[in-house]
Amino acid sequence: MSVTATIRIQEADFDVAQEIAALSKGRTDVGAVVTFSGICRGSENGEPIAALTLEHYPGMAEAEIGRHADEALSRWPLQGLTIIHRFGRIAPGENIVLVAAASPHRQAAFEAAEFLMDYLKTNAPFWKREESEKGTSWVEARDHDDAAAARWTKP
Amino acid sequence: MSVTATIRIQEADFDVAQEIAALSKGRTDVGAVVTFSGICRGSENGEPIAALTLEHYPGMAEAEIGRHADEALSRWPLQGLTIIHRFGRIAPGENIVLVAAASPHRQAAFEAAEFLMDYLKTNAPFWKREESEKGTSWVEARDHDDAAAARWTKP
Amino acid sequence: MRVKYFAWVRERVGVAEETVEPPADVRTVNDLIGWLSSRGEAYAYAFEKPKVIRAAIDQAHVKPDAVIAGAREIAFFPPMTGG
Amino acid sequence: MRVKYFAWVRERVGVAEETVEPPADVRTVNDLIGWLSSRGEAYAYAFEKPKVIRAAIDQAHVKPDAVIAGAREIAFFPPMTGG
Repeated sequence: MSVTATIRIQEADFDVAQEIAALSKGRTDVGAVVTFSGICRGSENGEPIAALTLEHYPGMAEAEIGRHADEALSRWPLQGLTIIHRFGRIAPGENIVLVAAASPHRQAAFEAAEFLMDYLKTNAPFWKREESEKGTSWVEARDHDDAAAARWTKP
Repeated sequence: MSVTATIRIQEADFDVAQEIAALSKGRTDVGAVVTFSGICRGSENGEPIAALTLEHYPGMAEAEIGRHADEALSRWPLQGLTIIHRFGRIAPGENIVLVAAASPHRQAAFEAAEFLMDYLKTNAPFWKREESEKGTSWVEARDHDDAAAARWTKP
Repeated sequence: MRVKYFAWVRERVGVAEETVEPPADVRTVNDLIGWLSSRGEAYAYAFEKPKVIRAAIDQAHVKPDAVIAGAREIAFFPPMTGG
Repeated sequence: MRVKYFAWVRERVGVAEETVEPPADVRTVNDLIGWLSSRGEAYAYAFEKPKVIRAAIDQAHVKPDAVIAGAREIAFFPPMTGG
Protein backbone atom coordinates (compact mmCIF):
# COMPACT_ATOMS: atom_id res chain seq x y z
CA MET A 1 0.00 0.00 0.00
CA SER A 2 1.45 3.32 -1.04
CA VAL A 3 0.59 6.23 1.23
CA THR A 4 0.86 9.85 0.15
CA ALA A 5 0.96 12.63 2.70
CA THR A 6 -1.47 15.54 2.50
CA ILE A 7 0.49 18.77 2.86
CA ARG A 8 -1.05 22.22 2.83
CA ILE A 9 0.66 25.56 3.41
CA GLN A 10 -2.17 28.03 3.65
CA GLU A 11 -3.28 31.37 5.03
CA ALA A 12 -6.79 30.15 5.91
CA ASP A 13 -7.65 28.43 9.17
CA PHE A 14 -8.42 24.70 9.15
CA ASP A 15 -10.74 22.31 10.94
CA VAL A 16 -8.93 19.64 12.97
CA ALA A 17 -12.03 17.46 13.15
CA GLN A 18 -12.41 17.41 9.38
CA GLU A 19 -8.75 16.45 8.94
CA ILE A 20 -9.02 13.57 11.43
CA ALA A 21 -12.18 12.37 9.72
CA ALA A 22 -10.47 12.48 6.33
CA LEU A 23 -7.75 10.16 7.64
CA SER A 24 -9.97 7.47 9.09
CA LYS A 25 -13.51 7.74 7.75
CA GLY A 26 -14.74 4.88 5.63
CA ARG A 27 -11.83 2.57 6.44
CA THR A 28 -11.41 -0.06 9.13
CA ASP A 29 -7.68 -0.71 9.10
CA VAL A 30 -6.66 2.35 11.14
CA GLY A 31 -6.10 1.55 14.82
CA ALA A 32 -4.63 4.82 16.04
CA VAL A 33 -4.78 8.47 15.05
CA VAL A 34 -2.50 10.95 16.80
CA THR A 35 -2.97 14.64 16.20
CA PHE A 36 -0.91 17.60 17.24
CA SER A 37 -2.51 21.04 17.04
CA GLY A 38 -0.28 24.04 17.58
CA ILE A 39 -2.28 27.05 18.73
CA CYS A 40 -1.32 30.74 18.96
CA ARG A 41 -0.95 31.69 22.62
CA GLY A 42 -2.12 35.03 23.95
CA SER A 43 1.02 35.72 25.93
CA GLU A 44 4.72 34.94 25.81
CA ASN A 45 6.91 35.11 28.92
CA GLY A 46 4.05 36.80 30.74
CA GLU A 47 3.59 39.54 28.17
CA PRO A 48 0.32 39.76 26.21
CA ILE A 49 0.55 39.19 22.48
CA ALA A 50 -1.88 40.73 20.02
CA ALA A 51 -1.03 38.34 17.17
CA LEU A 52 1.65 36.34 15.45
CA THR A 53 2.60 36.88 11.84
CA LEU A 54 4.16 33.92 10.09
CA GLU A 55 6.42 34.51 7.13
CA HIS A 56 7.43 31.55 5.00
CA TYR A 57 9.51 30.67 1.95
CA PRO A 58 6.97 29.61 -0.67
CA GLY A 59 8.13 26.63 -2.66
CA MET A 60 10.86 25.64 -0.21
CA ALA A 61 8.30 25.18 2.58
CA GLU A 62 6.28 22.70 0.52
CA ALA A 63 9.38 20.88 -0.75
CA GLU A 64 11.05 20.61 2.67
CA ILE A 65 7.91 19.49 4.49
CA GLY A 66 7.26 17.02 1.69
CA ARG A 67 10.72 15.51 2.10
CA HIS A 68 10.20 15.10 5.85
CA ALA A 69 6.73 13.65 5.37
CA ASP A 70 8.25 11.08 3.00
CA GLU A 71 10.90 10.30 5.60
CA ALA A 72 8.19 9.74 8.23
CA LEU A 73 6.27 7.47 5.82
CA SER A 74 9.40 5.40 5.27
CA ARG A 75 10.35 5.18 8.96
CA TRP A 76 6.95 4.32 10.47
CA PRO A 77 4.07 2.13 9.26
CA LEU A 78 1.64 4.97 8.60
CA GLN A 79 -1.68 4.71 6.79
CA GLY A 80 -2.25 8.42 6.48
CA LEU A 81 -0.41 11.64 7.26
CA THR A 82 -1.67 15.21 7.12
CA ILE A 83 0.45 18.30 7.70
CA ILE A 84 -1.04 21.79 7.56
CA HIS A 85 0.95 24.93 8.35
CA ARG A 86 -0.57 28.38 8.21
CA PHE A 87 1.15 31.64 7.30
CA GLY A 88 0.09 35.27 7.64
CA ARG A 89 -1.44 36.95 10.67
CA ILE A 90 -2.77 34.59 13.36
CA ALA A 91 -4.66 35.74 16.45
CA PRO A 92 -4.38 34.14 19.91
CA GLY A 93 -6.49 30.99 20.13
CA GLU A 94 -6.23 30.29 16.40
CA ASN A 95 -4.57 27.22 14.90
CA ILE A 96 -1.03 27.52 13.57
CA VAL A 97 -0.13 23.97 12.62
CA LEU A 98 -1.57 20.47 12.48
CA VAL A 99 0.13 17.12 12.21
CA ALA A 100 -2.14 14.07 12.10
CA ALA A 101 -0.81 10.53 11.70
CA ALA A 102 -2.82 7.34 11.29
CA SER A 103 -1.35 3.90 11.89
CA PRO A 104 -2.35 0.40 12.94
CA HIS A 105 -0.11 0.96 16.01
CA ARG A 106 -0.12 3.74 18.54
CA GLN A 107 3.65 4.04 18.99
CA ALA A 108 4.20 4.62 15.29
CA ALA A 109 1.54 7.33 15.18
CA PHE A 110 2.97 9.09 18.25
CA GLU A 111 6.57 8.94 17.03
CA ALA A 112 5.80 10.13 13.51
CA ALA A 113 3.81 13.11 14.85
CA GLU A 114 6.60 14.05 17.28
CA PHE A 115 9.27 13.68 14.60
CA LEU A 116 7.39 15.99 12.24
CA MET A 117 6.66 18.58 14.94
CA ASP A 118 10.32 18.65 16.01
CA TYR A 119 11.26 19.14 12.38
CA LEU A 120 8.69 21.89 11.76
CA LYS A 121 9.87 23.79 14.85
CA THR A 122 13.50 23.88 13.75
CA ASN A 123 13.98 23.40 10.03
CA ALA A 124 10.85 24.25 8.11
CA PRO A 125 11.30 27.70 6.52
CA PHE A 126 8.83 29.67 8.63
CA TRP A 127 9.51 32.65 10.84
CA LYS A 128 7.26 34.01 13.56
CA ARG A 129 6.93 37.67 14.42
CA GLU A 130 5.09 38.69 17.58
CA GLU A 131 2.94 41.77 17.92
CA SER A 132 2.65 43.19 21.42
CA GLU A 133 2.11 46.58 23.02
CA LYS A 134 5.86 47.15 22.79
CA GLY A 135 5.79 46.72 19.02
CA THR A 136 6.77 43.77 16.88
CA SER A 137 9.70 41.42 17.27
CA TRP A 138 10.95 38.23 15.62
CA VAL A 139 10.67 35.14 17.77
CA GLU A 140 14.09 33.69 18.54
CA ALA A 141 14.92 30.06 17.86
CA ARG A 142 15.27 27.97 20.99
CA ASP A 143 18.12 25.58 21.71
CA HIS A 144 15.84 22.97 23.21
CA ASP A 145 13.90 22.77 19.95
CA ASP A 146 17.17 21.97 18.16
CA ALA A 147 17.92 19.31 20.76
CA ALA A 148 14.47 17.79 20.28
CA ALA A 149 14.96 17.66 16.51
CA ALA A 150 18.41 16.07 16.88
CA ARG A 151 16.81 13.04 18.60
CA TRP A 152 15.67 11.76 15.22
CA THR A 153 18.98 11.91 13.37
CA LYS A 154 20.08 8.47 12.32
CA PRO A 155 23.60 7.57 13.48
CA MET B 1 -4.27 27.09 38.37
CA SER B 2 -5.85 23.81 39.34
CA VAL B 3 -6.71 21.51 36.45
CA THR B 4 -9.24 18.70 36.72
CA ALA B 5 -9.29 15.90 34.20
CA THR B 6 -12.49 15.02 32.37
CA ILE B 7 -12.96 11.24 32.55
CA ARG B 8 -15.83 9.38 30.97
CA ILE B 9 -16.41 5.63 30.82
CA GLN B 10 -19.34 5.22 28.50
CA GLU B 11 -21.10 2.90 26.08
CA ALA B 12 -21.96 5.69 23.63
CA ASP B 13 -19.62 6.87 20.90
CA PHE B 14 -17.95 10.28 21.25
CA ASP B 15 -16.94 13.12 18.97
CA VAL B 16 -13.19 13.79 18.95
CA ALA B 17 -13.67 17.25 17.48
CA GLN B 18 -16.02 18.29 20.24
CA GLU B 19 -13.59 17.08 22.90
CA ILE B 20 -10.68 19.00 21.36
CA ALA B 21 -12.84 22.10 21.13
CA ALA B 22 -13.85 21.76 24.79
CA LEU B 23 -10.18 21.79 25.79
CA SER B 24 -9.11 24.89 23.92
CA LYS B 25 -12.14 26.96 22.89
CA GLY B 26 -12.44 30.37 24.45
CA ARG B 27 -8.97 30.39 25.97
CA THR B 28 -5.69 31.70 24.61
CA ASP B 29 -3.14 30.09 26.91
CA VAL B 30 -3.09 26.66 25.26
CA GLY B 31 -0.19 26.22 22.85
CA ALA B 32 -0.50 22.54 22.04
CA VAL B 33 -3.22 19.91 21.98
CA VAL B 34 -2.26 16.28 21.40
CA THR B 35 -4.99 13.72 20.84
CA PHE B 36 -4.85 9.98 20.60
CA SER B 37 -7.86 8.19 19.14
CA GLY B 38 -7.93 4.43 19.37
CA ILE B 39 -10.15 2.92 16.71
CA CYS B 40 -11.56 -0.59 16.34
CA ARG B 41 -9.77 -2.32 13.46
CA GLY B 42 -11.58 -4.60 11.06
CA SER B 43 -8.97 -7.34 11.16
CA GLU B 44 -6.42 -8.77 13.54
CA ASN B 45 -3.44 -10.81 12.34
CA GLY B 46 -5.02 -10.92 8.90
CA GLU B 47 -8.34 -12.32 10.12
CA PRO B 48 -11.52 -10.25 9.71
CA ILE B 49 -13.22 -9.12 12.91
CA ALA B 50 -16.94 -8.47 13.13
CA ALA B 51 -16.74 -6.47 16.36
CA LEU B 52 -15.02 -6.02 19.69
CA THR B 53 -16.85 -6.24 22.97
CA LEU B 54 -15.24 -4.39 25.86
CA GLU B 55 -15.95 -5.51 29.39
CA HIS B 56 -14.89 -3.28 32.26
CA TYR B 57 -14.92 -3.11 36.03
CA PRO B 58 -17.31 -0.28 36.88
CA GLY B 59 -16.08 1.84 39.73
CA MET B 60 -12.52 0.59 39.56
CA ALA B 61 -12.15 1.80 35.97
CA GLU B 62 -13.12 5.36 36.93
CA ALA B 63 -10.99 5.30 40.09
CA GLU B 64 -7.90 3.87 38.41
CA ILE B 65 -8.06 6.15 35.39
CA GLY B 66 -8.65 9.07 37.74
CA ARG B 67 -5.51 8.24 39.69
CA HIS B 68 -3.43 8.05 36.53
CA ALA B 69 -4.94 11.28 35.21
CA ASP B 70 -3.93 12.96 38.47
CA GLU B 71 -0.43 11.55 38.12
CA ALA B 72 -0.21 12.97 34.58
CA LEU B 73 -1.43 16.36 35.83
CA SER B 74 1.27 16.35 38.50
CA ARG B 75 4.07 15.23 36.16
CA TRP B 76 3.42 17.52 33.20
CA PRO B 77 2.27 21.15 32.95
CA LEU B 78 -1.15 20.40 31.50
CA GLN B 79 -4.01 22.85 31.08
CA GLY B 80 -6.61 20.29 30.23
CA LEU B 81 -6.92 16.53 30.02
CA THR B 82 -9.76 14.41 28.66
CA ILE B 83 -9.93 10.64 28.80
CA ILE B 84 -12.86 8.73 27.34
CA HIS B 85 -13.04 4.95 27.22
CA ARG B 86 -15.97 3.09 25.74
CA PHE B 87 -17.33 -0.28 26.78
CA GLY B 88 -19.83 -2.67 25.17
CA ARG B 89 -19.92 -3.73 21.55
CA ILE B 90 -17.83 -1.67 19.13
CA ALA B 91 -17.81 -2.17 15.37
CA PRO B 92 -14.75 -1.78 13.13
CA GLY B 93 -14.07 1.88 12.37
CA GLU B 94 -15.66 3.07 15.60
CA ASN B 95 -13.81 4.88 18.38
CA ILE B 96 -12.67 2.91 21.43
CA VAL B 97 -10.66 5.42 23.41
CA LEU B 98 -9.61 9.06 23.40
CA VAL B 99 -6.86 10.82 25.29
CA ALA B 100 -6.53 14.56 24.70
CA ALA B 101 -3.95 16.70 26.49
CA ALA B 102 -3.57 20.48 26.32
CA SER B 103 -0.41 22.27 27.40
CA PRO B 104 1.57 25.40 26.70
CA HIS B 105 4.35 23.08 25.45
CA ARG B 106 4.24 20.33 22.88
CA GLN B 107 6.55 17.88 24.61
CA ALA B 108 4.39 17.84 27.75
CA ALA B 109 1.24 17.21 25.74
CA PHE B 110 2.86 14.37 23.78
CA GLU B 111 4.36 12.70 26.83
CA ALA B 112 1.20 12.91 28.94
CA ALA B 113 -0.89 11.39 26.13
CA GLU B 114 1.62 8.56 25.62
CA PHE B 115 1.86 7.88 29.35
CA LEU B 116 -1.91 7.61 29.66
CA MET B 117 -2.28 5.39 26.59
CA ASP B 118 0.47 3.05 27.81
CA TYR B 119 -1.34 2.88 31.14
CA LEU B 120 -4.77 2.28 29.59
CA LYS B 121 -3.38 -0.55 27.44
CA THR B 122 -1.92 -2.46 30.38
CA ASN B 123 -3.51 -1.55 33.70
CA ALA B 124 -6.96 -0.06 33.24
CA PRO B 125 -9.56 -2.73 34.07
CA PHE B 126 -10.92 -3.32 30.57
CA TRP B 127 -10.94 -6.57 28.61
CA LYS B 128 -11.46 -6.94 24.87
CA ARG B 129 -13.25 -9.86 23.27
CA GLU B 130 -13.09 -10.30 19.50
CA GLU B 131 -15.91 -11.62 17.38
CA SER B 132 -14.86 -13.29 14.16
CA GLU B 133 -16.15 -16.02 11.89
CA LYS B 134 -14.40 -18.56 14.13
CA GLY B 135 -16.39 -17.40 17.15
CA THR B 136 -15.39 -15.13 20.00
CA SER B 137 -12.12 -15.02 21.86
CA TRP B 138 -10.54 -12.84 24.53
CA VAL B 139 -7.69 -10.65 23.31
CA GLU B 140 -4.40 -11.61 24.97
CA ALA B 141 -2.26 -9.03 26.71
CA ARG B 142 0.94 -8.23 24.84
CA ASP B 143 4.39 -8.08 26.39
CA HIS B 144 5.40 -5.03 24.41
CA ASP B 145 2.51 -3.09 25.91
CA ASP B 146 3.85 -3.92 29.38
CA ALA B 147 7.30 -2.79 28.30
CA ALA B 148 5.86 0.49 27.00
CA ALA B 149 4.06 1.10 30.28
CA ALA B 150 7.20 0.33 32.30
CA ARG B 151 8.98 3.31 30.64
CA TRP B 152 7.07 5.66 32.91
CA THR B 153 7.87 4.05 36.26
CA LYS B 154 9.89 6.36 38.43
CA PRO B 155 13.13 4.81 39.71
CA MET C 1 -16.87 -10.63 51.42
CA ARG C 2 -17.99 -9.91 47.86
CA VAL C 3 -15.98 -11.51 45.06
CA LYS C 4 -16.18 -10.36 41.44
CA TYR C 5 -14.90 -12.04 38.32
CA PHE C 6 -14.22 -10.48 34.94
CA ALA C 7 -13.60 -11.57 31.35
CA TRP C 8 -12.64 -15.25 30.93
CA VAL C 9 -12.30 -15.74 34.69
CA ARG C 10 -15.97 -14.77 34.94
CA GLU C 11 -16.90 -17.04 32.05
CA ARG C 12 -15.08 -20.00 33.60
CA VAL C 13 -16.42 -19.48 37.12
CA GLY C 14 -19.89 -19.03 35.67
CA VAL C 15 -20.96 -16.08 37.82
CA ALA C 16 -20.01 -12.41 37.75
CA GLU C 17 -20.29 -11.83 41.48
CA GLU C 18 -20.90 -13.76 44.69
CA THR C 19 -20.54 -13.45 48.44
CA VAL C 20 -18.20 -15.87 50.14
CA GLU C 21 -17.10 -16.55 53.70
CA PRO C 22 -13.70 -18.20 53.59
CA PRO C 23 -12.29 -19.75 56.78
CA ALA C 24 -9.95 -17.71 58.98
CA ASP C 25 -6.78 -19.38 57.68
CA VAL C 26 -7.40 -17.87 54.24
CA ARG C 27 -5.30 -14.75 54.81
CA THR C 28 -3.94 -13.61 51.43
CA VAL C 29 -5.18 -13.23 47.88
CA ASN C 30 -3.21 -16.35 47.03
CA ASP C 31 -4.86 -18.27 49.87
CA LEU C 32 -8.24 -17.15 48.56
CA ILE C 33 -7.40 -18.39 45.06
CA GLY C 34 -6.48 -21.76 46.57
CA TRP C 35 -9.65 -21.92 48.61
CA LEU C 36 -11.88 -20.89 45.69
CA SER C 37 -10.18 -23.50 43.46
CA SER C 38 -11.21 -26.19 45.93
CA ARG C 39 -14.87 -25.27 45.56
CA GLY C 40 -15.44 -27.10 42.30
CA GLU C 41 -14.35 -27.80 38.78
CA ALA C 42 -15.43 -24.43 37.37
CA TYR C 43 -13.25 -22.63 39.94
CA ALA C 44 -10.35 -25.02 39.47
CA TYR C 45 -10.51 -24.30 35.72
CA ALA C 46 -10.72 -20.53 36.20
CA PHE C 47 -7.69 -20.51 38.50
CA GLU C 48 -5.70 -23.31 36.87
CA LYS C 49 -2.83 -20.91 36.13
CA PRO C 50 -2.76 -18.67 39.22
CA LYS C 51 0.22 -16.65 37.91
CA VAL C 52 -1.90 -15.30 35.07
CA ILE C 53 -4.66 -14.08 37.39
CA ARG C 54 -4.70 -10.45 38.52
CA ALA C 55 -6.51 -9.30 41.64
CA ALA C 56 -7.91 -6.09 43.10
CA ILE C 57 -9.01 -5.39 46.66
CA ASP C 58 -11.61 -2.68 47.02
CA GLN C 59 -10.96 -1.63 43.42
CA ALA C 60 -7.19 -1.24 43.66
CA HIS C 61 -4.64 -3.62 42.10
CA VAL C 62 -2.89 -5.86 44.64
CA LYS C 63 -0.20 -8.56 44.59
CA PRO C 64 -0.96 -12.23 45.38
CA ASP C 65 0.51 -11.87 48.87
CA ALA C 66 -1.85 -9.00 49.81
CA VAL C 67 -3.78 -9.62 53.02
CA ILE C 68 -7.53 -9.82 52.51
CA ALA C 69 -8.63 -9.02 56.06
CA GLY C 70 -11.07 -6.11 56.05
CA ALA C 71 -11.67 -6.25 52.30
CA ARG C 72 -15.23 -5.51 51.19
CA GLU C 73 -14.72 -6.48 47.55
CA ILE C 74 -12.14 -8.69 45.90
CA ALA C 75 -11.95 -9.07 42.14
CA PHE C 76 -10.15 -11.59 39.93
CA PHE C 77 -9.46 -11.07 36.23
CA PRO C 78 -6.98 -11.80 33.42
CA PRO C 79 -4.33 -9.29 32.31
CA MET C 80 -6.05 -6.16 31.09
CA THR C 81 -6.41 -5.32 27.41
CA GLY C 82 -8.02 -1.88 27.29
CA GLY C 83 -7.02 1.20 25.35
CA MET D 1 21.50 34.73 -9.73
CA ARG D 2 18.41 35.51 -7.72
CA VAL D 3 18.86 36.20 -4.00
CA LYS D 4 15.98 36.10 -1.51
CA TYR D 5 15.88 37.33 2.06
CA PHE D 6 13.44 36.37 4.79
CA ALA D 7 12.34 37.62 8.23
CA TRP D 8 14.74 40.08 9.86
CA VAL D 9 17.40 39.52 7.19
CA ARG D 10 14.83 40.78 4.68
CA GLU D 11 13.91 43.72 6.91
CA ARG D 12 17.55 44.74 7.36
CA VAL D 13 18.51 44.39 3.70
CA GLY D 14 15.37 46.30 2.74
CA VAL D 15 14.32 44.11 -0.18
CA ALA D 16 12.77 40.64 -0.35
CA GLU D 17 14.46 39.62 -3.58
CA GLU D 18 17.01 40.86 -6.05
CA THR D 19 19.22 39.67 -8.88
CA VAL D 20 22.96 39.93 -8.35
CA GLU D 21 26.05 39.15 -10.42
CA PRO D 22 28.91 38.52 -8.02
CA PRO D 23 32.48 38.34 -9.43
CA ALA D 24 33.98 34.95 -10.25
CA ASP D 25 36.03 34.72 -7.05
CA VAL D 26 32.81 34.54 -4.99
CA ARG D 27 32.60 30.75 -4.90
CA THR D 28 30.80 29.74 -1.70
CA VAL D 29 27.80 30.84 0.33
CA ASN D 30 30.24 32.38 2.79
CA ASP D 31 32.00 34.29 0.00
CA LEU D 32 28.61 35.58 -1.15
CA ILE D 33 27.77 36.78 2.38
CA GLY D 34 31.09 38.64 2.44
CA TRP D 35 30.51 40.18 -0.98
CA LEU D 36 26.92 41.21 -0.16
CA SER D 37 28.10 42.75 3.14
CA SER D 38 30.45 45.01 1.16
CA ARG D 39 27.56 46.44 -0.87
CA GLY D 40 26.36 48.88 1.78
CA GLU D 41 25.38 49.50 5.36
CA ALA D 42 22.04 47.69 5.13
CA TYR D 43 23.77 44.51 3.94
CA ALA D 44 26.56 44.86 6.49
CA TYR D 45 23.88 45.14 9.21
CA ALA D 46 21.91 42.14 7.93
CA PHE D 47 25.01 39.94 7.83
CA GLU D 48 26.83 41.36 10.86
CA LYS D 49 26.72 37.95 12.58
CA PRO D 50 27.28 35.53 9.70
CA LYS D 51 27.13 32.50 12.01
CA VAL D 52 23.49 33.19 12.76
CA ILE D 53 22.51 33.31 9.09
CA ARG D 54 21.09 30.21 7.41
CA ALA D 55 21.20 29.71 3.67
CA ALA D 56 19.41 27.66 1.03
CA ILE D 57 20.42 27.01 -2.56
CA ASP D 58 17.54 26.25 -4.92
CA GLN D 59 15.26 25.74 -1.92
CA ALA D 60 17.40 23.24 -0.02
CA HIS D 61 19.34 24.01 3.18
CA VAL D 62 23.11 24.32 2.65
CA LYS D 63 26.20 24.95 4.80
CA PRO D 64 28.27 28.13 4.50
CA ASP D 65 30.96 26.33 2.49
CA ALA D 66 28.50 25.19 -0.18
CA VAL D 67 29.57 26.16 -3.71
CA ILE D 68 27.16 28.56 -5.42
CA ALA D 69 28.13 27.82 -9.04
CA GLY D 70 25.03 26.89 -11.01
CA ALA D 71 22.58 28.10 -8.37
CA ARG D 72 19.45 29.74 -9.70
CA GLU D 73 18.18 30.97 -6.32
CA ILE D 74 20.01 31.58 -3.06
CA ALA D 75 18.13 32.52 0.11
CA PHE D 76 19.33 33.95 3.40
CA PHE D 77 17.32 33.87 6.62
CA PRO D 78 17.57 33.63 10.41
CA PRO D 79 17.08 30.33 12.28
CA MET D 80 13.58 29.04 11.60
CA THR D 81 10.76 29.32 14.11
CA GLY D 82 7.81 27.53 12.57
CA GLY D 83 5.57 24.91 14.06
